Amino acid sequence: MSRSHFDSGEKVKKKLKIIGFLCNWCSYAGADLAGTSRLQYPADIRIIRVPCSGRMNPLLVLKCLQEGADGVLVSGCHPGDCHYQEGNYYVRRRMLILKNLLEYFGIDKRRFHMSWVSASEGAKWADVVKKVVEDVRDACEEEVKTAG
Amino acid sequence: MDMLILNKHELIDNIKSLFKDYEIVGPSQLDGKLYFRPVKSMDEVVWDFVNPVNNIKDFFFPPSQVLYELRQDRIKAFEPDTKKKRIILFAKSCDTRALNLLDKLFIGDYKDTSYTARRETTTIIGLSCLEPADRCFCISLGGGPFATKGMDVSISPVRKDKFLLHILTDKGKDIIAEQGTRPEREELSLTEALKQKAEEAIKRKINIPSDFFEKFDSDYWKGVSQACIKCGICTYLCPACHCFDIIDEGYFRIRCWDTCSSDTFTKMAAGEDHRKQKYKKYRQRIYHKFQYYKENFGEIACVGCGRCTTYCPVKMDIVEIVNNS
Amino acid sequence: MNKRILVIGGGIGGVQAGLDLAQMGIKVTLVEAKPSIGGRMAQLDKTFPTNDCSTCILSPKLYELASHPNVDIFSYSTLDKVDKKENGFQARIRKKARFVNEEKCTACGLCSEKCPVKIPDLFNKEITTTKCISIPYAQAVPAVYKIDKKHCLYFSKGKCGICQKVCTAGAIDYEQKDTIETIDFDAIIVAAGAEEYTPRIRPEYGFGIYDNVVTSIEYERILSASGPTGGHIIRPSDKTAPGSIAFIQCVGSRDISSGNYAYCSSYCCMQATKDAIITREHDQNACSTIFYIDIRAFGKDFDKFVDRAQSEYNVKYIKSRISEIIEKPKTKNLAIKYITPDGRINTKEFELVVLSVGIRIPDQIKELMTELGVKLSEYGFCPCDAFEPGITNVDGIYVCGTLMGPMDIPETVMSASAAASMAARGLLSPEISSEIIKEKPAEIAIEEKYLKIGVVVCHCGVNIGSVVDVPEVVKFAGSFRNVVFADELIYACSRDSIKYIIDKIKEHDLTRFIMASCSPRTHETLFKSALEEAGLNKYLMQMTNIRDQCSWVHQDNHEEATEKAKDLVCMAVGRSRYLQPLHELDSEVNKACLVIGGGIAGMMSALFIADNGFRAFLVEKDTELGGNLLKINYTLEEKNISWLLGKIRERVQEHPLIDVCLNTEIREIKGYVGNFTTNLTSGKEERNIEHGAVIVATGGREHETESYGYRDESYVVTQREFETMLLNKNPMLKYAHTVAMIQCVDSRESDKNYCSRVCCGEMVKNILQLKNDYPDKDVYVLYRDIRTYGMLEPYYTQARKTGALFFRYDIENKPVIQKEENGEFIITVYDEILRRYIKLRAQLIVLSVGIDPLETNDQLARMLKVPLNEDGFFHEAHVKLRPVDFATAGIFVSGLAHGPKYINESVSQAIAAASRALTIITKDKIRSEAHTAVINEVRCTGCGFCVDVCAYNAIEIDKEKNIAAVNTLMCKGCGSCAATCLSGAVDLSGFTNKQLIQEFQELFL
Amino acid sequence: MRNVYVPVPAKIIDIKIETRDVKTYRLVFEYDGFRDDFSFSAGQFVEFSVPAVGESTFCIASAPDDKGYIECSVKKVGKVTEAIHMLEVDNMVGIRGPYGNCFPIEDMKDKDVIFVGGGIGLAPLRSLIRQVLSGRENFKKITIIYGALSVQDLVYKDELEEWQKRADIKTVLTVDPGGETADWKGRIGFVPSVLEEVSPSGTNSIVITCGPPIMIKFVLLTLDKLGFAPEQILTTLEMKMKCGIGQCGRCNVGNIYVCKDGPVFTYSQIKEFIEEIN
Amino acid sequence: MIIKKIKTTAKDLLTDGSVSLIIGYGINGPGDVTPVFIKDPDDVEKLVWNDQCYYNLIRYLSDRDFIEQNNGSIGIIIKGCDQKSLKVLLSESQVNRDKIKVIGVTCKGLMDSDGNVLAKCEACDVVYPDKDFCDVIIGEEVKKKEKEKDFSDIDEIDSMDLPDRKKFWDNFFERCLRCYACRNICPLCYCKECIMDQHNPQWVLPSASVVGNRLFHIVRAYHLTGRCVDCGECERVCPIGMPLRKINRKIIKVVKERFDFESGKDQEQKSPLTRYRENDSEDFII
Repeated sequence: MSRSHFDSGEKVKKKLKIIGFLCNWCSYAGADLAGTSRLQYPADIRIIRVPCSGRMNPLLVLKCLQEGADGVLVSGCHPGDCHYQEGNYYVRRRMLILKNLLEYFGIDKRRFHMSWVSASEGAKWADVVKKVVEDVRDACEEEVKTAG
Repeated sequence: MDMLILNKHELIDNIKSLFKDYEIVGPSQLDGKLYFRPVKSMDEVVWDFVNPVNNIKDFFFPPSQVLYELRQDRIKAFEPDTKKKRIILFAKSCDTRALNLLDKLFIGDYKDTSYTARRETTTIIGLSCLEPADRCFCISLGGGPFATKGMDVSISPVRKDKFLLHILTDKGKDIIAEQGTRPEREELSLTEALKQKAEEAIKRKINIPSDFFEKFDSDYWKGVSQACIKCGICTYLCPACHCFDIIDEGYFRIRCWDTCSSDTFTKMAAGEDHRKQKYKKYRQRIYHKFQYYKENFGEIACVGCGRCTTYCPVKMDIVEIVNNS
Repeated sequence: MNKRILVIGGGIGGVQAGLDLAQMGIKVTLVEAKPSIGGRMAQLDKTFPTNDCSTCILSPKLYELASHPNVDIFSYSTLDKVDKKENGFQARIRKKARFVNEEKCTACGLCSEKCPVKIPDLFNKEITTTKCISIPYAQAVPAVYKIDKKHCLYFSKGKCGICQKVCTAGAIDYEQKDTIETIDFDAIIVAAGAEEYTPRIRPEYGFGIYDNVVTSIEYERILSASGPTGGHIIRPSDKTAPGSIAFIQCVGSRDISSGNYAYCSSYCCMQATKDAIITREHDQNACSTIFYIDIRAFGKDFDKFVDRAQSEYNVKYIKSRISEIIEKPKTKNLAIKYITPDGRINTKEFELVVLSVGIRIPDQIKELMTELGVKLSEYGFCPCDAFEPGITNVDGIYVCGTLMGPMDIPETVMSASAAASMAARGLLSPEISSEIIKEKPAEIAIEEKYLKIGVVVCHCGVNIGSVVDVPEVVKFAGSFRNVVFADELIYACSRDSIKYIIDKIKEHDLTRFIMASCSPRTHETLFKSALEEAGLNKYLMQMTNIRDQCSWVHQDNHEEATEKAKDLVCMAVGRSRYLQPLHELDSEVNKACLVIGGGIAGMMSALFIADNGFRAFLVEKDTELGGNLLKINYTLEEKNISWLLGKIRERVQEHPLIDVCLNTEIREIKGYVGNFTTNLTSGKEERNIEHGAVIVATGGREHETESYGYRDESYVVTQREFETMLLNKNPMLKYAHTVAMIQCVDSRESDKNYCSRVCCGEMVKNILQLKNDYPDKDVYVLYRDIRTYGMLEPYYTQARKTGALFFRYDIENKPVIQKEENGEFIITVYDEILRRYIKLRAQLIVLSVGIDPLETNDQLARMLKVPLNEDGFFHEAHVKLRPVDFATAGIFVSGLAHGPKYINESVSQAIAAASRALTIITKDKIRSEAHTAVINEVRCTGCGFCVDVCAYNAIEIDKEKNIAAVNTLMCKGCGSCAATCLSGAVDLSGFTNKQLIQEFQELFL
Repeated sequence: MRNVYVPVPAKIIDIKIETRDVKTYRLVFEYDGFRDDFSFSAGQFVEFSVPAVGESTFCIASAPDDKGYIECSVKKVGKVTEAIHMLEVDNMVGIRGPYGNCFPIEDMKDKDVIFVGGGIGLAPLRSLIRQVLSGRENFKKITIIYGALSVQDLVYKDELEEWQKRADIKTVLTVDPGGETADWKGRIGFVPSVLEEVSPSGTNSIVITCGPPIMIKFVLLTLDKLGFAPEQILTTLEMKMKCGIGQCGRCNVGNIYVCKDGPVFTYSQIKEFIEEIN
Repeated sequence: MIIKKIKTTAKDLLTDGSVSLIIGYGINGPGDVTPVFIKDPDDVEKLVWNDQCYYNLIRYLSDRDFIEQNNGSIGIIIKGCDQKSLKVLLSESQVNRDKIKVIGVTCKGLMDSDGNVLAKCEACDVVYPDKDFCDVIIGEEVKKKEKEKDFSDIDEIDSMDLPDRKKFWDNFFERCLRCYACRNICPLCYCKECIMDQHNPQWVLPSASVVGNRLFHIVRAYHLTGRCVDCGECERVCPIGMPLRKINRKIIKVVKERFDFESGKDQEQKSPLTRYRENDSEDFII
């Protein structure tokens, strides 16, 4: 771990390490479906399965960025679809605050994303990954540029 | 050793010439507050000031420093980069005296290499206090606004734009050019008058009661510590406080300041804590300074700079608390 | 206990019935003709009125069923013969040859990828093609491929055989034959479902003629993200996004011109509304128009859904029957000719037309029913008595779902649950526990062992191996601290491999195990059982998905895929170090159920609990059982309600297992699933009862209106009062030559914005009775929409035939009543056809006032910590799939407490609630989840945030210590509490902060 | 000049599972010079480093005569100990030390020596016991009283057995009531009461005790009853330490630093500050 | 006038035994206003009331050590702004309302050392504490000023370019000593073991460094979501002068705009993080 990782890498790496926290019931299943459908997307994402997106404490996201992840994605069921009734509603609020704070302190908001992907949205999952990877890469490049 | 009388511009020129070979640290404004911090030119340096927020211990015993990197296959020690020597400009007598206190600990039975290296490669130019602050009480602890202990060179004003330089060590000699004039009796007495005026301005005195040691178990401490919020301001801004923690951040082992007022200071892994209550923590700080340090090193670990009172979030006054104990 | 029930049909009805029975401890054999279970719900994109993703909510149920040890699924199977035997049946089940070995197929899909033959995709309604060897849809259960023999080159031409060549699992078996099993059953539940109407027989709709006319089910597939168009709404002719879409309602419903479809299919209005909303969500510019006769938004929260469609999604509703659809040759757009309410003919052009097709019973099911000896109605459905929904004329055969008549998902689920407890009667006993105890080796205490991790990387044939450099990953895995064993396997899920894994765990004294292979969603259970076999706690296994989420999605980049697989293994190693053995907690179950409310719902719930051999406490605050039914004399189907009610009351009161507590109020309910204690007070008497489940059947009440002068005028009455007048031949009727009925009084507007569902039927019932008794009297009906859904529609038609006149009014233009000096009423109403105000004269006005929730619901809801919806009715756990459950375990709802409904629906839901309660109280012990919230008492401050976010009421603040306490039995392990806690005092076992952190930290260290 | 905070690398050559939460690690220094020169006295401790986790203090449980290696017994309580428990043979760790004072073995000579230990508190005693046993002739009666929560929680089971077999030492083992197994042959009872039963003589004797605070508290009361003077009682204090060299300030009690001036104290020394640390 | 009433009230409460302790304002040795804790009715003369009484004394009500030491009934002198913190504490069941007597005092605004009215007082909307909330009210009733919340200071930072904003904050993070005065002075930071002090897992780098400090301040702010009442104590005590209110107010702004929530209004309020609306804004979600 580098002490400056949270401030982005020194140089833009060819491959990024983006951590995706996926809820077991929708997004993880959606990501599985992308696989079964053989949809191709960039290999920069590493998935961690959580029971519900509502399990996600903003601290986990922050810790992840601090440890050196280039970006973080949290993905859950669409509003109303939560397997645990309402977990995704709460996490939506928490992550909104987090996103605002990150941005306020000058962290590029493109490093942290949240998405709703249902079990039948394999294609959406592939698109989400593409977008997130692109965003994180842009954010990294921009930071290197401004850092000189 | 040597004494010199210099005009302000001569003094400035002398210091300016040092920028090339030295990193200069001096009192300088930042966001409306005064700090000792590295300066690029003399324009940044403030001449008339009381104690800045931080004190010069930061440059010997920094808030956090990497000690070494420890991996399965290697250990790599980190020593401070002392290739470029450092000059601390306009240190006040209280801060420099505190360094002498820290020396006893860090260059004692176990020599702290990074502290020692920084100490050896830093030259301290002190500046006398003309107008001490309301909360200063250095005299009662054996110091004074014009004291020179711990300085390599001391600067005292004679009159406007004219200074008396006292070169106290070889390190001091190295950085002050042969110039100016020798002080005359009149100039010395002018300085002496300023010194007396400054000393008179210090009204506060710490007065350790004779039964201070016996007071340890008194309920007094529970009462006076009530307002304390257990933050680290008094210890972190204190020039003589030196407690620290050793932690790992990734593979780096880091030494960082710690404070006896914190909840984690004496708490063990399993949760026991022999100094859990607030009054015990607060009492520890006072006794460590005024009793234990004296017993172990012969001196009280307080120099009377008044920072702890000034910056205390709830304005606990150490003088009052010790005096009334 | 060797009781076994046959469930015919693997749609949501069959699945629910199967699950309920299995959970009661009864063995279930489920036979499904299609290659996979899931039925029609699997084809839907979303569900109304919450727009939940259909697959998301269905899949867990399918997996749950498939993995339940009491359940055997025979997919792609048919019934050859069913014989009635003494105390049961014997069935011959034909398992048709798939030409793929179910045991060996890993569903890797390589065969399908390589298969050269394309055939129409039936699952996707032939909009697209699939391969000759295929699986219906990605999440299909069972995930086993099947060869379509008719199109297969191997079978037709004797050459090809590609699938066999590429299948590394050796699963292709061209020699496979149909197999036949003969099994004895105690009862049969037929949940065979229905099929959609094929509009080919109605050429005026242009279906099958014009490209851009599709059925609603085809449109569902087009909308589906995993459908043939990948979730892009495109029309068939030119694959462009249609900007204007017309939905045509009642195609094959309320229609006798093309067959016997006089009934209403019930769900199509809402389906069209839902599809129109989703369409708009996909494309902000798309405009949908729904051509309807009546908008039948009669369900809970349906009206609000329709309101939103209009106000937020720009969906237009046109009340009209369409006369013709004509295709514009160039654009392939469709011109719809329709009759406006005022009788003019209008034409409007659309880019896509969706026909909302109704349902009907297919011939093969009719044949099956005939074979079983079950009588069907003239429409092909299986009619049931109001008080015996699901019971057929054949003893031991029960029906549920759309076979009983058109219904949507929640009603199907309710009827399925109800069928379960009806079929289970006589098979259960409190002495026999329904929980499954599996013999397994004693568990090794890992605290006294070294931390040793084993890693197995699976090739999955070529699925992983051809993309990811498996040996490289194995080598990498072996380099980690604590990893003492790393190996690769071709198919880790094969029987031999599982045995190998067990051996290796024992040989190397492993205390953690990592499986790098496919998705834990499908295979975790299998590998977990291997750990159990080896004596390790099954939660010491960590799976990482290097197939579905790695090799399959990075096929073109072997290097990156390998790197990613290595990272994933690295993460799994990090996490596995912190895995701890977990144990489900057992708690004794009190084998009794409390039923709150002594109306028909409560009585039926209690009766079915007791009929199945379990104790029920029936608590009624009044002095007499019966509730609202005491005031109802007859219904459309049943002529003598009070006689039937009397019979039921008698049975309830005399049942030895039912403890009827009249004149009793509930003071307090404490406890949790399996262990409730309730304090009852009756006058000055007070007592505590103990029970394992609660059914809320408190009912509702007739709305008290102040509108239309009801308060002051004796000749303004409610439908219920009118019914009594008819029965008593009330002399007031003599003076009333003309009766005017006003529907939707106070309903479907501002503060009571829901439909009471039953008033239209009540109105029809009373018209028929009135006209029967007094044929000369005139009847006017002022209505907004006539909602005689399902099998009530023919009665409505009949009512119209009696000569009753129907006038539609608009909410903005409600009828106005004036009383003349002679006591007559003049009703002014705006007539849409004449486009002017008309005046009607009547001597008696009958108001349809609808149903209100009880005011006391709020108090009970707080006592039980269950929610109410905004109208004040109890809010079930899930509108579609858990219609009688609350989120809080062990508490169920039925009848009017849940929302307005007809008697037969209340009864069905009540029996369903009994069924759900039985799944709990049939067990000796109830088992908690393994992953549950854990409170660190040293850190907890008692702020109560966790309590507020727990959807299951599993956390309480211990008042004395002011810290939170988790009721492990109620906790479902979602982790919301852990994420909300600011002090880091709550953690979720199995997904602890440390485990999650270690998972990514290992990667960056 | 050597940086005092930098540990030297040591390799784990053996791990022994003592109980469900205690493991004993045998460490060998990597640098040849250090391996040969490292010497310590019983009672001293080392700072044990795990890369990327942190440092923790452990007394050396092996005897000064056990050349070539040292042993530390680690009870899993916190972050560092949890990480240590995940280490395996051949892993590298960092060691600083030895630090602190030691048991005054010279003062014990020609006296009765009584060891009273509880739980993991046997670890520092073990070092001394081994040393005393290797010069058995210099001491008079030797008594070892050791107890734990349960049979499972007794550490160094092999050595306990060995000591029990020896005729020249009296070894009394006990477990807390309820902690016994069916085949337990030792006593059942808390250490202080067993001590009272054994009732060693307070003349020309010295007691070394170590264990959980609650045990120490009652052992001291019992010893007082048995006529032991505070100077005759030695104990080793456990306290949160970081630097180990009397600088970081956290083990400061009164004018002493437990790490530097301790951890071995006589009861008469501790009496001065016992109030504060309890 | 006010001080006289404060003293007599305090004396009465102590004398009749309805409280055993009064927390109020007094003067320390060098003449600064400091919190005082009065048990003896004769000591009420130590109480003062002036424009330097900025301390939010509610802090002591959530100090476990303090409450353990003073387990009787406590009388506390509060300003209108302080009552908001008390309401939050009550809503989180951290204070036993029955064991405290709230003495509300009208506050005309506080001054900084240069004699300027504090920024938070400029925007004050609770000059006069709630009558039905306090047990005793001292001072004239002042009409409630309904003010539109002014977040122009926050908008100013929001409008900066990302790198500038980062620089702006990093300038402070470089100096932050992690003395935790901001945390410890906060009446709402009452955790038994702060997440910053937890080491297993270690959430945030514990030493003073830009990365760790930034994270600390993000977490601190997040933990005040829907709770911070903008009493400004953290900013006042920060030795390096970090504009902490600008962080807190950002959160207050977001919570107000997105969740339509204001903290400290009512003691029955539930944190916005434990509530939701189905149509909460989700413009940030893919």
